[in-house]
Amino acid sequence: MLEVSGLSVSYGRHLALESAALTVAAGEIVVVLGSNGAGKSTLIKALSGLVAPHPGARVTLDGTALHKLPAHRIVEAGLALVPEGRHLFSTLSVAENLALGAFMPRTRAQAEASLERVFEVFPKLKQRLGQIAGTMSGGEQQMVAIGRAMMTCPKLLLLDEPSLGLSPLLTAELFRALPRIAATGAGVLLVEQNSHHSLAISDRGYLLEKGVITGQGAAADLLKSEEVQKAYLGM
Amino acid sequence: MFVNAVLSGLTLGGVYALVALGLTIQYGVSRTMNLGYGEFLIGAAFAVFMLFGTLGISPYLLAIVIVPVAYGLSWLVYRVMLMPIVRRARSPMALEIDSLLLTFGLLFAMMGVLVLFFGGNYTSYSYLSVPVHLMGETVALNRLASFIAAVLVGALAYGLLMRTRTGMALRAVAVDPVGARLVGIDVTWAAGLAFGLGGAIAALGGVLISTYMTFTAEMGVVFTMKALIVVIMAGVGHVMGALIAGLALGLIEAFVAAYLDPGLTVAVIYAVFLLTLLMRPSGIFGKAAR
Amino acid sequence: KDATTPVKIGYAISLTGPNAGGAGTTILPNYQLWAHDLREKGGIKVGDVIRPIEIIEYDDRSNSEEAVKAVERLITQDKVDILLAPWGTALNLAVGPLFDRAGYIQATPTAITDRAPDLIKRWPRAFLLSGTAASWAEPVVELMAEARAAGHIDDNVAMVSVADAFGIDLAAAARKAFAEAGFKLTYDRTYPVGTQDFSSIMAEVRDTKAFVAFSYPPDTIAITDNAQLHNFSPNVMYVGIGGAFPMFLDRFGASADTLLTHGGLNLADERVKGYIDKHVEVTGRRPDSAGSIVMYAALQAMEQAIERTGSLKGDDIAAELKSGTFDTVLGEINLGSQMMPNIFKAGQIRDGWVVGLGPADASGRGDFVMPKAPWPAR
Amino acid sequence: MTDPILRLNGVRKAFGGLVAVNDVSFDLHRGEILGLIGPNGSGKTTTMNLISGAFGMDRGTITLDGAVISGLPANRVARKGIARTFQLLRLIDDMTVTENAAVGMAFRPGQPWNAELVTRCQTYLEVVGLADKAGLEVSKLTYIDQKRLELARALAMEPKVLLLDEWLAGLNATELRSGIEIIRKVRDMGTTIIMVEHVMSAIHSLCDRCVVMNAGGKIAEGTPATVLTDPHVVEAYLGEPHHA
Amino acid sequence: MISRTPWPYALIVAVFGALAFTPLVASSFQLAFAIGCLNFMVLATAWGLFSGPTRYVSLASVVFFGIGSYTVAVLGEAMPWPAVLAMAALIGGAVALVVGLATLRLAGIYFVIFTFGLSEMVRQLVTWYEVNVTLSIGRYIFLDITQTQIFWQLLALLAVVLIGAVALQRSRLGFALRVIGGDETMARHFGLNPTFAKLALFVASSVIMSLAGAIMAPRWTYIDPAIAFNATLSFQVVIMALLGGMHRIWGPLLGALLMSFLFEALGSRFPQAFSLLLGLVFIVIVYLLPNGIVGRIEEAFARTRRAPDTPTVPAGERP
Ligand SMILES: Nc1ncnc2c1ncn2[C@@H]1O[C@H](COP(=O)(O)OP(=O)(O)OP(=O)(O)O)[C@@H](O)[C@H]1O
Ligand SMILES: Nc1ncnc2c1ncn2[C@@H]1O[C@H](COP(=O)(O)OP(=O)(O)OP(=O)(O)O)[C@@H](O)[C@H]1O
Ligand SMILES: [Mg+2]
Ligand SMILES: [Mg+2]
Repeated sequence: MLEVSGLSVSYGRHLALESAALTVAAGEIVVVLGSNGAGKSTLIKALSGLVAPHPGARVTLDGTALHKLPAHRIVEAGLALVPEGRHLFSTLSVAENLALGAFMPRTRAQAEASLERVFEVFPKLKQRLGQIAGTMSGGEQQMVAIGRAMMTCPKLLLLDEPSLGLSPLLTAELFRALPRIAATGAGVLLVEQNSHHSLAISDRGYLLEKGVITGQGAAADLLKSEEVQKAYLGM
Repeated sequence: MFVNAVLSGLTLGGVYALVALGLTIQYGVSRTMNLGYGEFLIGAAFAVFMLFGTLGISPYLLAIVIVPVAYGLSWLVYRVMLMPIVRRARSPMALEIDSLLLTFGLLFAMMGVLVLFFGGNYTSYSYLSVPVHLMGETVALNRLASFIAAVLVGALAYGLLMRTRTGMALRAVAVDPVGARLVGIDVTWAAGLAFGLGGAIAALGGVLISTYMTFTAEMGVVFTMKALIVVIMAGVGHVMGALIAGLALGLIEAFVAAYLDPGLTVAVIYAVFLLTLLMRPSGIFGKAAR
Repeated sequence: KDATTPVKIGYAISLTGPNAGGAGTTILPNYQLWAHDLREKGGIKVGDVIRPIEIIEYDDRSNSEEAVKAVERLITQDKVDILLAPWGTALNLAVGPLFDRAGYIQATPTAITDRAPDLIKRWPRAFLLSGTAASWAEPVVELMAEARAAGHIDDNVAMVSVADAFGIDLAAAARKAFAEAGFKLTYDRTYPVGTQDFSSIMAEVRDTKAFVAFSYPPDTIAITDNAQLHNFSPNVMYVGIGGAFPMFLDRFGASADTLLTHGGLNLADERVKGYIDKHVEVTGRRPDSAGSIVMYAALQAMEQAIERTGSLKGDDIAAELKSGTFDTVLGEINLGSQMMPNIFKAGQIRDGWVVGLGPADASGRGDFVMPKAPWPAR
Repeated sequence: MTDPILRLNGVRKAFGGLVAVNDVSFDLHRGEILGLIGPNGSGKTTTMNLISGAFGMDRGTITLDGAVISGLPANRVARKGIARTFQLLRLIDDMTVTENAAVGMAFRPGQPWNAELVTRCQTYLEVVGLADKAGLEVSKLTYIDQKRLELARALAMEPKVLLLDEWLAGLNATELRSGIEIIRKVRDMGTTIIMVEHVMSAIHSLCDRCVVMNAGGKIAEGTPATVLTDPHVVEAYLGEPHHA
Repeated sequence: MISRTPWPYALIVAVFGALAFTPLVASSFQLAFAIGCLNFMVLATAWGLFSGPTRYVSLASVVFFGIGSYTVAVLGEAMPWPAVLAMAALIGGAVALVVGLATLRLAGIYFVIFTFGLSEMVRQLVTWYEVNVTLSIGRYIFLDITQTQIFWQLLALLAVVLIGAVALQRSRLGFALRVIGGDETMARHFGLNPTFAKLALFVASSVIMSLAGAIMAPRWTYIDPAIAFNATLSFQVVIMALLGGMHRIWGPLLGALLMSFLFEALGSRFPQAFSLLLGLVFIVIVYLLPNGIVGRIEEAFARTRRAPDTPTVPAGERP
């Protein structure tokens, strides 16, 4: 479904991502592992159009070329991002934040159903609909951010460290929710530090080091790989 | 005297509210401070003055042409002039400074054009300056009409922002442009729209004001600053707040003139503004995010 | 210097800023008119030689510091031969020391200050043609007294003034004169510059038969408009600066008739009529009914003084201006007092002009029509 | 046991109708690491904010070494010896690493303003492993290095009590290990620590005691081993029991 | 951050020592221009002193400038000149203290507009006082102070301001202000009292502005509230400082210099179209100088040092 090739990004003179290539199939959960500063967020931002890649990059989602589109058109094409730092509408209410997730014409019709799905994953949000998003705790805000992305009815959901700051209970819930999301036919591309957990629910994984994809494989194989264990699993 | 003060306060405040409304939409959404805002107002006033003088068409009818033109011009200002600095801005602070500097230039350029065309003289014409008797008091029809128009447009804009999808999108952009893009909102479109709307409202204000006020080509700044006072007092981006604060300032001005001393009107307005901010540093309705 | 070296005439005036309206009405057209006159004659006559003229114009942007700089520039960079005055009390006083130090004539009808008698002693080449604030307020009071004598008003007068130098100084002088004349001020308030809604004030003065406003042009318009709207039509009503401006007279047309205001002309005088026609012909606009003609008369006097003395030196010209008499649009004048004698400071609007009524010693006074005609119905 | 270094007594804070911290009391003993854990939104950050004086509380008292510090503004609390890191990093982007670290040291009472200050900051950069990046601008640092710098800056205050708010969040397992090492080192230097953390392995290996919060109130207190098996805690926070 | 090299001080003293001879060679117009220029340089630098590190954009410059001018108008003939200056500084400082205490917790645009409102209110109040208490508006200043003396006073003031600015930048207070400008909440948690630091600087900067107003006042003979408290001045100062670049001491200085020349060039050549041209030129400048003049200069330096062949691709956002 998602096909990426030759994706490079620079910040000024610093090459943060070099010729990345990867694929995600429908209904598949794919995790990108990498140490801090490896370029994971950069990869994800480039896919969503928040940073401009070098010419020569190719990103397609179900055949639609995304690499030339501005960010809002990429969302429209079905690629949603839960970004690092969340970018919630902090002075609007939780309800409005979620409603804005269903802003695009394509998603409006399903807004009700999407909302139900969000409440299934994060029941707490249902009681907090009136709260101003900016006053919520870190973890609560993360829920709103994921919920909002779910509201855009994505074909592919990109998550940048979604479990950051979530309690173990919620982290577990989140990791249970992701397969459910994938089960609806959406692809999930995940960047996580919580490698144990994420590899456990993923189908495949990529390893990113210093801006370069250095390895890939089935999640189960990666879990067993010595190299991965040493670098990411702390074993 | 009380009724008189209320009437004069409302008619005055109605226009403050309207003009502030345009600016709060513009600034709130696009986050670019437009120091040239008042020039749109004065520009429209001169346009009416000229067209009314030559063609004799009612200013209110002229508004039907002038307001859309102002929308277009204002939209163009955003797309052509401001977009480059929006693109290059590395931080909100940098954008704030750049837009301040750039629209400072715009202010002078627009004022310069008006001065070249119309000179520095006072300009004034008379339209609908007829008395209307309301509750035993007299108001000018042109002021009353302006008040009504201000209320209507204010309500319309409020409805647009609070009740429609487009409005919600505008508010979302005002809060977090990156977040807005992530839910599929075209931020450039939204900012351009808001900028255009602001310019259109300013122009409408200019049309209305020109029917009863003496103006000069250089008075734009006065309106920009008055509008800013209202916007800030209400809290940036707070539409209803701007309307309320605008009306309140008008009423205060009228009551001070009637019961205290006309010499203190402006001083009291600013005193009220300053005290408000001291008590509520983000404006009356402003919410501080965590 | 021979007949081909041009005489440089320079001035810095408010082309922009809050003063632009006044400067563009009263002073600038007369500078242009005078320059036009001179060019028609082939230049300015310095003694026996006619020398061409060159005009240098700057904008002081209604700002004292800019005015100081621009005048310094005219003096030391452009080295003008004749320096013309800016508009308004503040700017004329700001550049006064420069004119004085560099030895130029400073002739202006737009500086009205009670310090005028001191200032002309301090600056012997300054001609503050309009004199003191009191000399503008007193004729207004005289007219009120006349109306009282005729039984149109009683001892009660309502007065408002704009909170700026002109309004305050005139109000202060008027307060004194009113008291001396046995009047009582039933309402006496100032309002800030920029005020354009006077309905509260109208509501308060509603029952007064005599109303005086020492106002600036935008407020003069607003006060008149508000008075008409609220049908506040006192038997005698005076409005301040702007009442004599064509802009005002055009806007209100016949409805402003019999209103009192500043300045005034002797329209019966052929020279005045001639001046008006020429002003319209050359600048495309009517002159105001107050300072315009005074400014122009002063320019004429200066021109004649230059011709007579054959010198462009300020000292020579000033000496001649003070001792000689000059034939101007205001008649035969002498500027020995460094002020313009015989000019109207209060008058009554009639058919789009202001007919001069006071002070009493000015010649060619028109009729004082009392009471004020009621406002036409709207 | 000696007197506690920090004592919270009946502390309460409400935002509008929402009671974020409700009648919380606990002691912090000299030299220990106390874990403050609980579900999202249970009031941990708010508690830290109350200790550090970020905002005033509605009720209760906080004492440091027996002296009341509640009610003092943040800057006074800091000068009494409480340092903190922030859950969302708060570094100054256009300053260098050294300058950021110096922020911690420069405004302590009686601290001279001289070259020695820079040298001493350097030692704390060494503790967190940033010594070789001293001259870089903060915006050029990776996330983990920025976290390290947050800590170095707090250490430069040479505080009696250090508050760490999710300082270990976002690290992968390998990085986590080195992070844990650093905290241990800091404790060994004699600093008493309160840490808010969701990473259970870190809680296990570092904390002497834990306070568990839920919905603003304290629901458990004790060694990690006991609280993390407490059924209330498991239900509210962990979802499944964690064993040491 | 902490530096002890004396050469910036030496440089300032040397340059200003040389400039002190200007009145001997300049025409009176050049002197007048230089005075105007120096006035703005003092104001912009003083503004940058406070606003640069704290990022508080103040539109209250004219409040203090006007206070200085008014002090001269009221006390000029009653006291010896140095005492008048001292009074101006004192009053300006006192007002700044009150204003600062009240306002420095306002942030961003709220502070900007607050300070604007303040200047308008002060103007109205002074007007009201003159109208109702002294019963006359407008005051006369007849002091025997020559242009040359004004020039020297401003020059000395500017030198003092610059030396002070350099010293500040190296001081703990200067560092504190940068920290506050970066993140005030964080600063509090490290023992810094932002209110005190900001207040100290705000008062210092205001005192300088008051002095500038006092020194300039004898140039005009006549002042009234509209002249002394003309808000345009505040805007000019801000624009000059921003244009120069407010992250360096020299930025506002250069901005003031450039703008003074621009005003002069346009005002003398094209008095009719001054506004229009100023506006257009200004817009062009803003496009060409993204980080102010100082930013541009620093960039140019950086470029000459950098190897010429490193390719760069901007990481901007997509349209
Ligand atoms: N806006 C930026 N400007 C300059 N450099 C940047 C920018 N954003 C990231 N970088 C640099 O690019 C590299 C990759 O950053 P990125 O954020 O993609 O890493 P990451 O893998 O997501 O790390 P983390 O786990 O810390 O989130 C890092 O060296 C970082 O310092
Ligand atoms: N300024 C505020 N206004 C309103 N509510 C607030 C404010 N600050 C915090 N809250 C609320 O108080 C509660 C406690 O928040 P706090 O940040 O202390 O939680 P936390 O335990 O740190 O959570 P997390 O683990 O997610 O960071 C939350 O429900 C939050 O929404
Ligand atoms: Mg990342
Ligand atoms: Mg927290």
